Amino acid sequence: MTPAKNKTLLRASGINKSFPGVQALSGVDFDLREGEVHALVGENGAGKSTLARIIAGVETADSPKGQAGGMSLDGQAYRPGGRADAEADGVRVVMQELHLVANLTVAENIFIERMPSRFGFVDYEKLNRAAREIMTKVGLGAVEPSVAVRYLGVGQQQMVEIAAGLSRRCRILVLDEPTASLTDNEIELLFAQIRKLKDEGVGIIYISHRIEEVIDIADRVTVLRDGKVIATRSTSELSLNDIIRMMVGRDLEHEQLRHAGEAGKVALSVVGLTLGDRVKDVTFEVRRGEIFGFAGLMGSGRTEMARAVFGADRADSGEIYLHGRKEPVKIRKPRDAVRNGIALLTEDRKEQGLLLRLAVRANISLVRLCDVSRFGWINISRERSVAGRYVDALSVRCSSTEQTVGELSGGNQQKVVIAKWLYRDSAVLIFDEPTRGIDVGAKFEIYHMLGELAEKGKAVIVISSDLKELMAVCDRIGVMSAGRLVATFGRDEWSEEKIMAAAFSEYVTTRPGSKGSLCE
Amino acid sequence: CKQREADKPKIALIMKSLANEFFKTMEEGARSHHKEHAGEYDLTVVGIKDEEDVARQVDLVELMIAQEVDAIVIAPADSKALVPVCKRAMDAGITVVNIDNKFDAGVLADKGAKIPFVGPDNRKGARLAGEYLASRLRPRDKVAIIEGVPNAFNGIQRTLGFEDAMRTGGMNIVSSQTAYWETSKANQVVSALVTEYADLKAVLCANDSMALGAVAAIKAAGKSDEILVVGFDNILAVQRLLEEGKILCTIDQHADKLAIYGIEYALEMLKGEGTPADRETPVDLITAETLK
Amino acid sequence: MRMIIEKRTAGLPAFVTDYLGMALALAGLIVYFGIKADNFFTLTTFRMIANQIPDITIIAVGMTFVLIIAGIDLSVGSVMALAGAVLGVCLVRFNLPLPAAIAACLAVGIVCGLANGFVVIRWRLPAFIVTLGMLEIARGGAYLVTDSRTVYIGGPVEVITDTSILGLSLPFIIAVVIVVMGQVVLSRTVFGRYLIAIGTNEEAVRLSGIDPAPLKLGVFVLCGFLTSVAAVIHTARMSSANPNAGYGLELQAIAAVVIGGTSLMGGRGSVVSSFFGVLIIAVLGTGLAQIGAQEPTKRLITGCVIVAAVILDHYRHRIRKGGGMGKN
Amino acid sequence: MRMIIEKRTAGLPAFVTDYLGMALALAGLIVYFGIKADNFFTLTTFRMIANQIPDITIIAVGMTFVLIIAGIDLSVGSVMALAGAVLGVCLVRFNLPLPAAIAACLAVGIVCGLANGFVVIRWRLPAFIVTLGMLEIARGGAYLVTDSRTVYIGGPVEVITDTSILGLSLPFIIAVVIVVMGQVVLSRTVFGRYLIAIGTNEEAVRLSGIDPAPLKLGVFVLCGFLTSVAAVIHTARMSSANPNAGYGLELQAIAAVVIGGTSLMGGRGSVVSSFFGVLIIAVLGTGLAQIGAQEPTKRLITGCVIVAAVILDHYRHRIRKGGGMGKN
Ligand SMILES: Nc1ncnc2c1ncn2[C@@H]1O[C@H](COP(=O)(O)OP(=O)(O)OP(=O)(O)O)[C@@H](O)[C@H]1O
Ligand SMILES: Nc1ncnc2c1ncn2[C@@H]1O[C@H](COP(=O)(O)OP(=O)(O)OP(=O)(O)O)[C@@H](O)[C@H]1O
Ligand SMILES: [Mg+2]
Ligand SMILES: [Mg+2]
Repeated sequence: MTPAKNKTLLRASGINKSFPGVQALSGVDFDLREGEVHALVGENGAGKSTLARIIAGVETADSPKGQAGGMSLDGQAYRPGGRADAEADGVRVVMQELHLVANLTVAENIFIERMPSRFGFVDYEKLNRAAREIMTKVGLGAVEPSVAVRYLGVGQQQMVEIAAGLSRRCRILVLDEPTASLTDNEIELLFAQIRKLKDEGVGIIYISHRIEEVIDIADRVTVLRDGKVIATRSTSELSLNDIIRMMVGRDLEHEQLRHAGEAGKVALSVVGLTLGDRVKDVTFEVRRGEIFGFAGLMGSGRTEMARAVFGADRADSGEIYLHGRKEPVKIRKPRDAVRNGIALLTEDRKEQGLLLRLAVRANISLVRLCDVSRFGWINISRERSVAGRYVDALSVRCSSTEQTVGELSGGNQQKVVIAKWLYRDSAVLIFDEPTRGIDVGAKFEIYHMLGELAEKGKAVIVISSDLKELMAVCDRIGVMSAGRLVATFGRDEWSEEKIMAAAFSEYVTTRPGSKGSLCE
Repeated sequence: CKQREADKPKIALIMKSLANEFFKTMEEGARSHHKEHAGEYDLTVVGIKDEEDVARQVDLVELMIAQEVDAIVIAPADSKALVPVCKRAMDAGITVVNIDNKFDAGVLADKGAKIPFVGPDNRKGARLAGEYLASRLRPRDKVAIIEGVPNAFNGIQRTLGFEDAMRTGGMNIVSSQTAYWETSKANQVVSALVTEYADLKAVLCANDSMALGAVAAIKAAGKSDEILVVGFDNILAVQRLLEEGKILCTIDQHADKLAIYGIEYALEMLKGEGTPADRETPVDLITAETLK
Repeated sequence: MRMIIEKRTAGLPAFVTDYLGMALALAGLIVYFGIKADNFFTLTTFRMIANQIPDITIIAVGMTFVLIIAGIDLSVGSVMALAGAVLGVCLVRFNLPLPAAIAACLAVGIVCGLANGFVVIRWRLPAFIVTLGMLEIARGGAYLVTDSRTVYIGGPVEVITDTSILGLSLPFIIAVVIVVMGQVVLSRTVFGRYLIAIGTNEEAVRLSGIDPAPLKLGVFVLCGFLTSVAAVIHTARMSSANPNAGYGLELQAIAAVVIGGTSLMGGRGSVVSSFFGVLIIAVLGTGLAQIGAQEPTKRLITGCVIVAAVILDHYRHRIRKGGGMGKN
Repeated sequence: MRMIIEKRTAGLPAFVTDYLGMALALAGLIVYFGIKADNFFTLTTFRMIANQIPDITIIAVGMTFVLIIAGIDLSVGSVMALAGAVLGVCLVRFNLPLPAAIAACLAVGIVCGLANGFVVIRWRLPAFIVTLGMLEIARGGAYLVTDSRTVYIGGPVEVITDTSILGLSLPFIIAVVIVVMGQVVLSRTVFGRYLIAIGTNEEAVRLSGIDPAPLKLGVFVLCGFLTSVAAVIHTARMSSANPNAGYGLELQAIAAVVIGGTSLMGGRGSVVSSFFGVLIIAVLGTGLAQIGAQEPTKRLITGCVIVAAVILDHYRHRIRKGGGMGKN
C-alpha cells in the first residue's frame, strides 16, 4: 500500500517555533511523499496545527542563526512568505478553526480567491455550477450554493471548508482535523475523495484525534509530543494502542468507562419542544445520575434542540420541567436556564463560548464571578487560584492562567470552555460536541469527568457526532432525524446499525430535495 | 396661513442660524411686526442650522423660488456664495433685499445684480466699541482680539473695526485668534492668552457669546479687575455683566429692527417706490451707563 | 445582503422587501408634507430636491463602501472643502481651464483618500481616529488654500450645473449613474464581493490568500475620489469655493447610509438603500422648511425620524428573516 | 486589558509601559510648547488647564465605558447642553435652590441615557445612529428650554467653581475622583469585568447565562449621568447656560478616549488612558493658543498630533506584546 519508491514531495528538517512562553515545535523532521496520506497525531498542544500552519505558509518557523533548519519542496528550498505563496507552489491547507466569510455564499466561499469572472463581474452561473459539483462530492448536495454560509451549522461549515480545500488543484493538501464535527456518513465521503487525490499523486497531511480513522486512511503516522517528533512509522506496523502509547507516553488504562452513578429522580423533562421546522415535537426525560446521549446526522437539529432548552433561541412551543416539579419553568433567556441550574456547552467555541481576547482566568470565572468576588469586588488572587485548579484538573496546556485564550491550541480552548461550566456546577449539563478537537488522552479524561458528574447526581446530556463515543459513555441514546426524536435506546438495546437506521428514518420518508435531505 | 389672498404679497425672511440668539431676536421682531401688519403681507421665516451651513441656505432660497414668494429678505451666511441664487430669484421676478451681512460688491457686479442692502456697518460698530475701550487704556497696552468664524464677512468686518480703533489708540494687539463664535472655545483661547500675556489689558470679542467665555476665563485667572472685555450684539445674557462691569461695552445693532427694516423696504419696493439703494441702520454703543 | 439570502426570502421578491421599509418611510414623509405645506407636492419641489442632493448622494456612496469594509471616513466634509478650494483657486487665481482645475480637484480627493487608507492599513489603526485627524488637517488645508475667504468663481464653474439632459441636471445624472454603478460593483463584481468579505471576516479573507490591504486602500481612495467629485458639483452649485463647506457633512452622510440599513460593523450594505437614506433626509429638510418649522422643532423631528427609520428597518429585517440570530 | 495581561509584560512594570506612550507624547508637547511660548511652563498654565478639563474628562470617562461595550455615544455634547439648560432655567427662571436645580439637571442626563440605552437594546440598533438621533433631539430640547438664548446665571452657580480644597478646584477634584473610580470599577469589579466581556463577545456572555441588556443599559445611563455632571461643572465654569454648548464635543471626547488606546471595537480600554488623551488634547489646544498659531496651522497640527498619538500607541503595543494578532 505504501509505494516506497514514490519520490519525496516535501521535506522539513529541524523546524523550530516558539511563542511567548511556549516552545511549540523543536527540531521537527518531517517528510511527505507523492500519493501518500501522512497522519500527524499527538495530544492537544503537541504542535500539530503549528506544523501544518508553517507548511502552509500561514506562519513562519523560527530561524535561529547558524542552523540549517528549513523545508524543501521537490528538492528546492521552500520558504513560503504567506498562504498565497504556498498555494502558488501547490500547497493547500484546510485549517482547524473555521475561516469562512459568513456573509458570502457557500459557492463564493469555496472559490473565494478565484471566482470565475468576466470583466470583473462574477459569473454566478459558472460559480454555482462548479460549487455544486464539488459540494455533491463531499456530501453537501442538499445545500444551495447560493445560501449564505452563516445559515449553516458548524458541521456543514466544516464541510464547506473541506470542499474549498478539495476544489483546488494542488500537490500537497493539509487537512487539520477535518472530521472533528462530522458524522460517519460524511467521513466516508471525505475518505473517498482523499483516496482519489492519492491516486492522482497528491500528498496529504492528515491531522486527527480519531485514531481509528488514522489507521484507516493513513499510510504513515508521525507522532508529536511536546513539540518533538516521537516517531514516524508506517501504519501497517502499528496498532491503535501503539499509537496512543506513543502520543500519551504511557498506556491508557482501558478500564470500564461506565460510571457507577444510579439513575435517580427525573431532573429534566422536555415536552413537545418545537422550533420552526428544525426541532419538531421533541419529548424526553433525563434523570439525575444519568448520561443521555443525542445521536443523529449532521443538521438533524440536535444543536437547535439544545439551544431551545437553554433559552438561547426562543422555542415556538413546548414545556420544560425541572426536578419533577408540576409547574414548567419559564426559560426565555440563557440567564433563566443558568439560574435554574442548566448549563450548555456550545458547539462553536470561538463564536459562542469564549472571550478570545481575554485571559484563561477571566473565561473560567465568567459564569460564576460572584464566587470570586465580595460586594462586587473581584478577588483576583482567588480568581487565579480557582482558574488554576481547573487548568490543572483538565490539564489545559497554557503558560499561565493569564494567557489569552485565543493563543491556546484548539483542544485546549475546548477544555477552557468545559472548565468554565464545571465551575458553574449546574444540576443539568448539556454538552454539545464536548470532545470536538480533543486528543484521545484528554477524551478519556473527559469521559471520566462526565461519569463523575453523573455519579455526583447531575443529569448530563451529550450531543456528539462520534457514535462510538456516545455508545461508550451514555446510559441511553436518543436519535434525532430531521428535527424529530425518532428513537431512544437503552444500553442493552442499541447497536450501531439500529442507531444509524433511526438517524436516516425521517429523511427516507420526507420528500427528496427538502431541507436536510440527504439525497445524492 | 393656508389660504392666501391674491393681493397680499408673500415675503420670505431667510436668516442664518435660528439657534443664534441674534437671529432669534431678529425673528421675533419680524413676527411681531407681521402680527401688527397681518393685513399687508404674509411672512415665512426660515433659517439654517449653523452659520457654516451655506449650502442649506442656498437650498432655502431655491425653495422660496419654488414657493413663488414675492420678496425675499435675506441675511446671507456667505456674502459671495448666495449671490448667484439670489440673482436667480430676481430673474424669477422676486424682489430681494439683503440685510445684516452685505453681499460682496465684486460678485454682485459679476452677476450684474443690484441688491439693496439694509443693515448696520459692522466695522463702524466695532470701531465704536474699540474707541470706547481705547479711552480706558493707555498706548502700548496689550490687547487681544477673538474673531468669529474665519470667512464670515461680518466677523471679518468687526475684527477690522477693532483693529482700526486699537491702531489709532496705539495699543499693542498681541494676538488675534478665532473662537468660532463659541463660548467654550473662546474660554479656552482667552485662558491661554491670559496666561501667556500676564499684563494683558483687554480682550475684544467679535460677539457676546465669546465675550461670556472670555469673562469666565478671566475670572478663573483671578484677573477680573485687570482685564477689560468688549463684546458685540448686546444679547440678553450680557446685560447683567455690563451692570456688574465684567463686560465694558457691547454694540447693539438692533436685531429686532433689522428684519423689520428689510421687510418694510421690500414692501416699498414691491409697491414700486424708489430705486434700490442701500440703507444703513444704526449701531449703538451699550455700556453700563446707557443701560440705566 | 440582498443577493446573499435571496433564496431564503419567502413570498415577496427580494427587491421589493429590500427597499420596502425605506420606500414606506419616504412615502410617509411625502404624504405628510404634501398635506401640511401648500406647495410641497409639486414638480418644482422635486426638481429642487434633485438639484440639492447630488453632492451628498455621491459622498454617501463612498461612505457606504467604507462602512462595508468596517471602516469609516469622518474626513469627507473637510476633504470636500479642500478639494473645492483647490478647484476654486486653480480657476480664479491661476486661471487654469476647467478640465485642468477639475483634475487638480480630483487629485486632492485621491491623495487624501490614499493618506487615510495608508495610515489605517500600515499601522492597523482604527479608521475613526485616522480620518478624524484628516478632518482637521484637510480643514486646515482648505483655510490655507483659500486664505480663509470664500473664493467666488461664477461662470467658469456654473457650466456644470447649467448643463442639463432631458430636463435633468448633469450633477443629478452623474449622481444616479454613480449610485447604479456602485450598487452593481458591490453586488456583482469580484471587487465588491471581496469588500463584503473583508467587512465580514478580514482574517478569513487574508487566510484565503487574498491580500486585503490593496482592496482596503482602494476603498479609501474611492471614497476620497467620490468626495472630490462631490466637491466639483458642490462648488458649481455654490458658484464659489467656501473653506467652511461640508461642515458636519460626515455625520449627515453616515446617518443617511445607516438609515439605509448599512451596518457600521461592516459586511452588509447597499448603495441604493443609502440613496433612499439621502432622499429621506433631504425630503425631511425641505418639508420642515416649507412648513416653516422652528429650529427646536426641526431638530426634535429630525432626531425622531432618524431613529424611527432604523427601527422600521429593524422590523423589515424581522419580516424577511423571521427573527433569529443577528449580532447587530 | 491592563489587568488581564499583566503577567506578559517583560521587564518594565505594567503600569509604566501602559501609560508610557501617552506620557511620552504629553511630555513631548509640554517641552515643545515650553520652548516655543514664553509662559507655557508655569504653574498658572497648569492650574488653568486643570480648570478647563473637568467637564470633558468626566464625559470621556462615560465615553470610555460606552466604547468598551462596543457602543458609542454621539449625543454627549447635546445632552450636556440640555442638562445645562435645565440647570440654568431652574435657577434663573424658577428660582430653585442649587441642589434642586442640580438634581433636575442630573435627572435629564439619566433620562437621556436611559432613552439611548433602551432604544439600542430593545431594537438591537447600532448605538451610532440612535445617539445621533438623540444628538438632534437633545439639541432641539436645549433650544426649547432656553428659548434659544444664553441664560446668564452668575453667582448661584459659581459657588461650585469657587470652592477649592488644598488649592485644587472642586470640579477638578470631582473629575479626578471619577477617573479613579472609573478605572477601579473597570478593572476590579464584577460589573467592569462583565462590560469588558460584553465588548469582547456579547453572544458568549449571553450564552454564559448573563443577561447583557441591563448591563448595557447601565452603561448608557452611566454615560448620560456623567454627561450631566459635566454639564453642572461646565455651566458653573461659564456662569451661564448656553444652548449651543458642547457643539462637536462628541468627536472631541471620542478622540481623547481613542488616543488613550481604548478600542472602538469594544472589549479593551482604560479610563486613566482616556484621561491622558484628554490632557494631550487640552495641552495642545492651550499651547497652540499661547503661541498664537493661526487657524489653519492649528487645524493641521491638531490633526497630525491625533494621528501621531495613535501611531505611537501602536508601537507601544508592539513593544509589550512582541507583535501578533490584533484585528484592528
Ligand atoms: N499564536 C500563539 N501564541 C501563543 N502560543 C501559541 C500560539 N499558537 C499556538 N500556540 C501554542 O503552541 C502550542 C502548540 O499549538 P498547536 O495549535 O500546534 O497544537 P495542536 O497540536 O494543533 O493541538 P490541538 O490538538 O489542540 O489542536 C500550544 O501550546 C499553543 O498554546
Ligand atoms: N439560524 C438558522 N437559520 C436557518 N437554518 C438554520 C439555522 N441554524 C441551523 N439551521 C439549520 O437547521 C438544521 C439543524 O441544525 P443543527 O445545527 O441543530 O443540527 P445538528 O444536528 O446539531 O448538526 P450540526 O452537526 O450541523 O451541528 C440544519 O439544517 C441547519 O442548517
Ligand atoms: Mg490543532
Ligand atoms: Mg450540532
